[in-house]
Amino acid sequence: MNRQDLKTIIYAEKAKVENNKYKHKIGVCCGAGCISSGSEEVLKKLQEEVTTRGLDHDVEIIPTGCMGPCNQGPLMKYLPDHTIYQKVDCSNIAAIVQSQIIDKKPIEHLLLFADTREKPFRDAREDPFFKSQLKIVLRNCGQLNPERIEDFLVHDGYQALDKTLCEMSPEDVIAEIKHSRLRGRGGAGYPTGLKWETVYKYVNDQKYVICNGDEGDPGAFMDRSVLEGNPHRVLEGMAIAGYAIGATKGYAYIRGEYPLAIKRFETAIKQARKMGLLGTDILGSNFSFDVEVRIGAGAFVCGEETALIASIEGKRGTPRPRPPFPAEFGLWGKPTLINNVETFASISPIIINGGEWYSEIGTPKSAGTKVFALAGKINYSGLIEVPMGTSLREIVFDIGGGMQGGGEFKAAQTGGPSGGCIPAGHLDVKMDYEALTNLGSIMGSGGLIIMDQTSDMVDVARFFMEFCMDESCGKCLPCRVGTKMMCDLLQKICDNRATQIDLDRLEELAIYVKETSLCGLGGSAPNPLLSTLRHFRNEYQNRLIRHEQKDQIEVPSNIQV
Amino acid sequence: MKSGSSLLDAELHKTDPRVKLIAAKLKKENFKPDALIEVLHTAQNVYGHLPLNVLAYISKALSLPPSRVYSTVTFYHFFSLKSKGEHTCLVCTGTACYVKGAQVILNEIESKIGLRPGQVSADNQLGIQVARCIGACGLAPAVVLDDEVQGKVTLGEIINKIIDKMAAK
Amino acid sequence: MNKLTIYIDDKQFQAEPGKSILEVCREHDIEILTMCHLKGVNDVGACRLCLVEIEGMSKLLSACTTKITANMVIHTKTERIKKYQRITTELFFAERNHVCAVCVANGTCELQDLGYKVGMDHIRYPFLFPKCEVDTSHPWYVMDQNRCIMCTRCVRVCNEVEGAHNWDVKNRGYQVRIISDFDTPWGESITCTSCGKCLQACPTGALWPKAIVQGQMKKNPEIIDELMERRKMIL
Amino acid sequence: MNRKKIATVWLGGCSGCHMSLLDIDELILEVAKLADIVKSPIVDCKELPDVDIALIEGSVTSDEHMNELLHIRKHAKVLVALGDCAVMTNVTGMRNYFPLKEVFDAAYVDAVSNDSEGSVPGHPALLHLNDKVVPLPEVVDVDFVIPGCPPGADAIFYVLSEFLNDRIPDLNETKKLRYG
Repeated sequence: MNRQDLKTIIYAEKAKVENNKYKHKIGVCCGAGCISSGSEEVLKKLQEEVTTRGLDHDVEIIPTGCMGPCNQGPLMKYLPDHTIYQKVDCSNIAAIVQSQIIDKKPIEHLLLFADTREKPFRDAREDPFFKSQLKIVLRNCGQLNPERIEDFLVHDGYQALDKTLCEMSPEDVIAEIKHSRLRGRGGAGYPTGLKWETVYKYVNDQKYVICNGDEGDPGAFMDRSVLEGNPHRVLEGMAIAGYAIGATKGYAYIRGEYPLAIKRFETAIKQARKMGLLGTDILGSNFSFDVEVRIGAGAFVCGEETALIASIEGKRGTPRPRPPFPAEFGLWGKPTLINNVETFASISPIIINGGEWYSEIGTPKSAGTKVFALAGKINYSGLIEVPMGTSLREIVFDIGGGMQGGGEFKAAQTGGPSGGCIPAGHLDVKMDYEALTNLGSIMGSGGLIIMDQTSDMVDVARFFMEFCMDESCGKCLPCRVGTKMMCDLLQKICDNRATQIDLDRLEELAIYVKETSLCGLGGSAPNPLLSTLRHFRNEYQNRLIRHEQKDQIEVPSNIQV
Repeated sequence: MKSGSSLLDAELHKTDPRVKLIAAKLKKENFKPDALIEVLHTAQNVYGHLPLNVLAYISKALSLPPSRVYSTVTFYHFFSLKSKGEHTCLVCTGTACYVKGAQVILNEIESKIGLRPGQVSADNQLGIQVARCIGACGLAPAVVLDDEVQGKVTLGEIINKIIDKMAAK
Repeated sequence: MNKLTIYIDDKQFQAEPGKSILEVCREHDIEILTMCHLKGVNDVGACRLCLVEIEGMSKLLSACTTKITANMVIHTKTERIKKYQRITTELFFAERNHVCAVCVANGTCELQDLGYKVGMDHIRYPFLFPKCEVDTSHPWYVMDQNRCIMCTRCVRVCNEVEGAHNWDVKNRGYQVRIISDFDTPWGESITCTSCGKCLQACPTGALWPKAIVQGQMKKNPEIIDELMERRKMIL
Repeated sequence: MNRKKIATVWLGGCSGCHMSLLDIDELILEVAKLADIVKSPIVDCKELPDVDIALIEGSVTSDEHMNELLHIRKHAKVLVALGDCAVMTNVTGMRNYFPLKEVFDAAYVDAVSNDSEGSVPGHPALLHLNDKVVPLPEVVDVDFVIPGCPPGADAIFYVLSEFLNDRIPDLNETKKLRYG
C-alpha cells in the first residue's frame, strides 16, 4: 500500500462515518476494570436488547477502551451526547435503552457519579473528573473500538507515520521530538529526543526498537489501559521511532498478567501488517519495520532495560552493569532503543501537531501530559491524564472527588516500590519530575495511591520493601541481601521490637543499597523507606523501644528457618 | 531431589496431544534457543504447570543445557514446577488492594480454609496464590477466582465463593 | 595504539584503551577488592566490592565492568568506598552459614581474606541462617550451599571454559542457589565432566574434593586464566 | 596501687577459648601484676563482683546464658566477646537452621546410641534452650571483640594488656585479626 491508498481508505472510512446510517452510538467500556465488573455481559445484553427492539439499524454498539473512572464500572457512554452511565448491569439496560434512545432523556440516577454528586452531569465532559483533565495519550481511548484499525484511521490514525515517512528525514523526526521536550514516561524522565539521537548515531547493520510494557509497579495500570484501549497508537509510535533511529525490527514486551493487552496488541499488529502499515516498504517509502510481541513471565525487574533485553533473549531477567548502555550494546549486542508504552503513545500527536505545541503544555522542565493510575482511599479512582504541573490537590479533590468516607488525606504514594510519598503538607506540589524528586519521591510510571489517616507509614515502607525483596533478581549482593535485611528490620520495627540502633542501621543500609546496587531496582528499593523516614520519622520513633528495655524483651528472633 | 539421568531418558508420550502443542510451538519458533520463554509459556498453558520431563524435552529440543532451562523457569513467577490446583484463587496484593485490606482477605482464607499463599489443598482442588497487582486497582480489593476477576470483594462473600468452587468438582 | 591518560588515586597512568579499570589497577598494584571477578572468564559486576568513584559520575561504577576512557579521574579508596566494602563483607558473612572453624578452606579462603582486608571483627547485622543443602552425591566432589556467596564463578567457568554448563542459578532474590542440571544431584549430572575447574574457581569452601578435611583446601584460581592463555596459543 | 579486676565467663562454647587463654603461659604473670582474675571457670566464686574487664566465651543459647550475660553487662566496665561463638555464633549457631525440636530429637531420640529408647529430658530444673542461638552483640552492647576459633593466645594477651594499661587495642592494625 502506498500513501495514496491509505488516504483512499481513510476517506472511505470517514465518509462512512459522515453518512452514518446510525442515529445513535453506544460505547461500552471494555477496559480491564470494566470487564472485571462484567461489561462483556453488558455488551451482549445491550446488543440483544437493541435487536429485540428492532433498533439494529439505528444504534451502533462498540466496545471501547478504558473511559477513566474505573471503580464506577461497568461504564456505558452514549454518543454524541457524551452521557455516561455508571455501574450498568443487565437489569437496567432495558430501561436505559428505553429512556435514552426512545424517550431521548437520560436516567438521572444511573448517570456517572449520580450516587455521590448532588447533580450528575448529562454531558460527562462537564464533570470535574473529566474537565480538569487533558487527554493526549488517552485521547481516543474510550471512543474507538481498539480491535478495529479502521476506527483508529478515522481518528487520524497512522497520519503521523505517513507524515514522517513521506515528508520528514530521520533527523527531522528526532529534531521534532527533541523540540517537544518529551521525557521518557517509564519513570526516569530521560529526554526522549536525546535517547533517539544517541541510538541514531550508532552505526550498525541492525538496530532494534523495544516497547517496554512490563508495567510491574503494584498500583499502576496506565500502560495496560493504553495497550488495551488504543494499541495502534503505540504501534505507530514504535514505527516512527524505528524510522528515526534506523531500526527495522521492534519488540513489544508486555506483562503476562495482561492477556487482553497482549491479545489486542497482537490483533493490531496483524491488522497493520495486512494494511501494509507494518512490513516491507511501508507506504511506498522503502522503509521496512515489523513488530513482535514478547510476553513477560512475571518479574518486576524486567522493567529495567538490560534485564528486559535478557528476557527477550530468552534468559533469566537479570540486569547487567551499564555502561555500555543499550543504545550502544542492546538486544543481541545491537544498538537498541527502549521506551515505555506511554512514551510511544505520545509520539504521533507530537508529529501531527508539532513539537512546539507539545512543549507548551506542562511546566518548563517537564512538557506534556502525564497519565496517572489514581487509586486508594479516594472517591473516584481510575485512569486520568493531566498536564504536567497539575497540583496534587487538584488531582485528589477535583478529579478524585476527595477522600473516601470523609477521611483525612495523609499521603500520596507515587512511583510505586521505587518511589516515595508526598505528605499532606505538600498537597499543593505541582506534579512534575523535578518537584517530585525534590520531595524525595519520583514521578515513576504513574501509579498514584492516596492514603488516609488509617494508613501506617512504617507498614507501607515494609510492604514496598517486601515487594522489592521478592522481586530482587539475586545477582548483586547489596540488593539480594540488603533488601532482605531491611525487610527484617522493618518488620522488627512494626512488631515494636527494635531499638534506635536498629533504626540507625536500617538507615545506613538503605543508603548503602541505594548507592551500591547494580541496577535501578536495588538503587530505588530504599526510596519508600527513606521517603517515609523523611516525612513521617515520628511514626518510626514511636515504635522503638529504649535500649535499656532491651533486656526485658525476648531474644530477637529475626532469624528465619 | 529427583534423579537426573533417569529424567532425561524419559520420553514424553508422543501421542499426548499436549506434547504436540509444544512441538508445534517449537517448530514455529524454529527451535531457536532464544524462544525458550515463549515455549515455556505454551507448555505452562497446556499443562497448567511445568513437569520436569517436559522441561527435559524442551531443553533437548532447543539444545539448551538443563540448568539453563531450570534456572529460567525458577526465575519467573509465572512458571510453576508444581500443580497449582484444579481451581485457583489469586488474591491481588498490589498497593491499592493492600490499602483496602488484601491482607485481611488472606488471613480470612487461612483461618477459614486453612491455606496460605502458594499452598494447594490436599485433594488438589484449590490453590491459593497472590499477585503483585493485576491492574484492576479501581476495583480494589480484587481476587481472581479461576480467571474471573471479583472486584471490591467483601470477606464473607469471597469465602463463600471459594467454598462453592471447591465443592463444585 | 595510542595510550590513554587516566588518573587513579591522584596518580597519573598511561593505559591501553579497551581495558577495564580493574585491569589497569591490577597492572599497577593498586589494590581493588573483588569476589566475583575471576581472570579468564567474563565479568558480571555482581559483588559490588570493586566499586570506584569516578569524577563527573554520580553513580559508583564497578571497576571490573567499566572500561577506561581518556582523562578519567578515578578514586578507589575514599571513606565512602571503604565503608561500603565493609558493609558488603558483613552482608556476605551474614547471608549464609560461614563457619570458618569447620571449613575446608579455613586459611585459604578469599572471603576470610576479604574480612581481614576490610578489618571486619564482627558482623553488625543479624545472621539470616538459611537452611542450605550439602550435595555429596558426586563421587569425588562436594557442593556446600552454606558456604556459597553466589559469585557465580563456578557457573561461568563451567560454561565458558569447560563448555559443560552443568551449573546455573535457580530462583531469585535471597533465595538464589547454585544448581546442577534440573536441580538434580550433582552425582547424577548428565552435563558435568568432573573436570574440577569449578573447585579451582570457587573463592570459598563451597566446592571441595572429598578427600580433604578442615583447613586442607588448596585452591588455584589462577589456573583458569593460564588455561585460557594456553588455549589461545594452541589455536 | 589500682589493681584491676578481670572475669572470664563460659557461655555456649567448647571452652577452647579458655584453653587458648591458658596458652598465654607464663605471660599470665604479667597479667597478674596488674589484675586479679576474680571470676572464671577456673576460679571458685559464685557471685560476680563488679569487674573492669569481662572476657566472655561462647554464644547465648539458653535462658541461663541470657540472664548471665545481662547480669555481666551491668557489672563489667569493658565487655569483650572472646572467640567466634561469642562474636558470630560459629559452630553453636549451626543448630539455627533447624527447629529446636528437630535438634532435640536428633540428640536424644534418633541418635543410634539411644537404642530407640531415648526421650527429650524435660526436668524443670534444667536450663531452657532458646529457639535460636545468638551472638553477644545481638543481646548487649559489646565493647570489644576477639574473633577466632579459638583466638590466638597472643591476641588474647595483647588485648588484655592493652586494656590493663588503659589503652584501646586494635587487632586489625596489629594483624591479629582472624576467624576460624
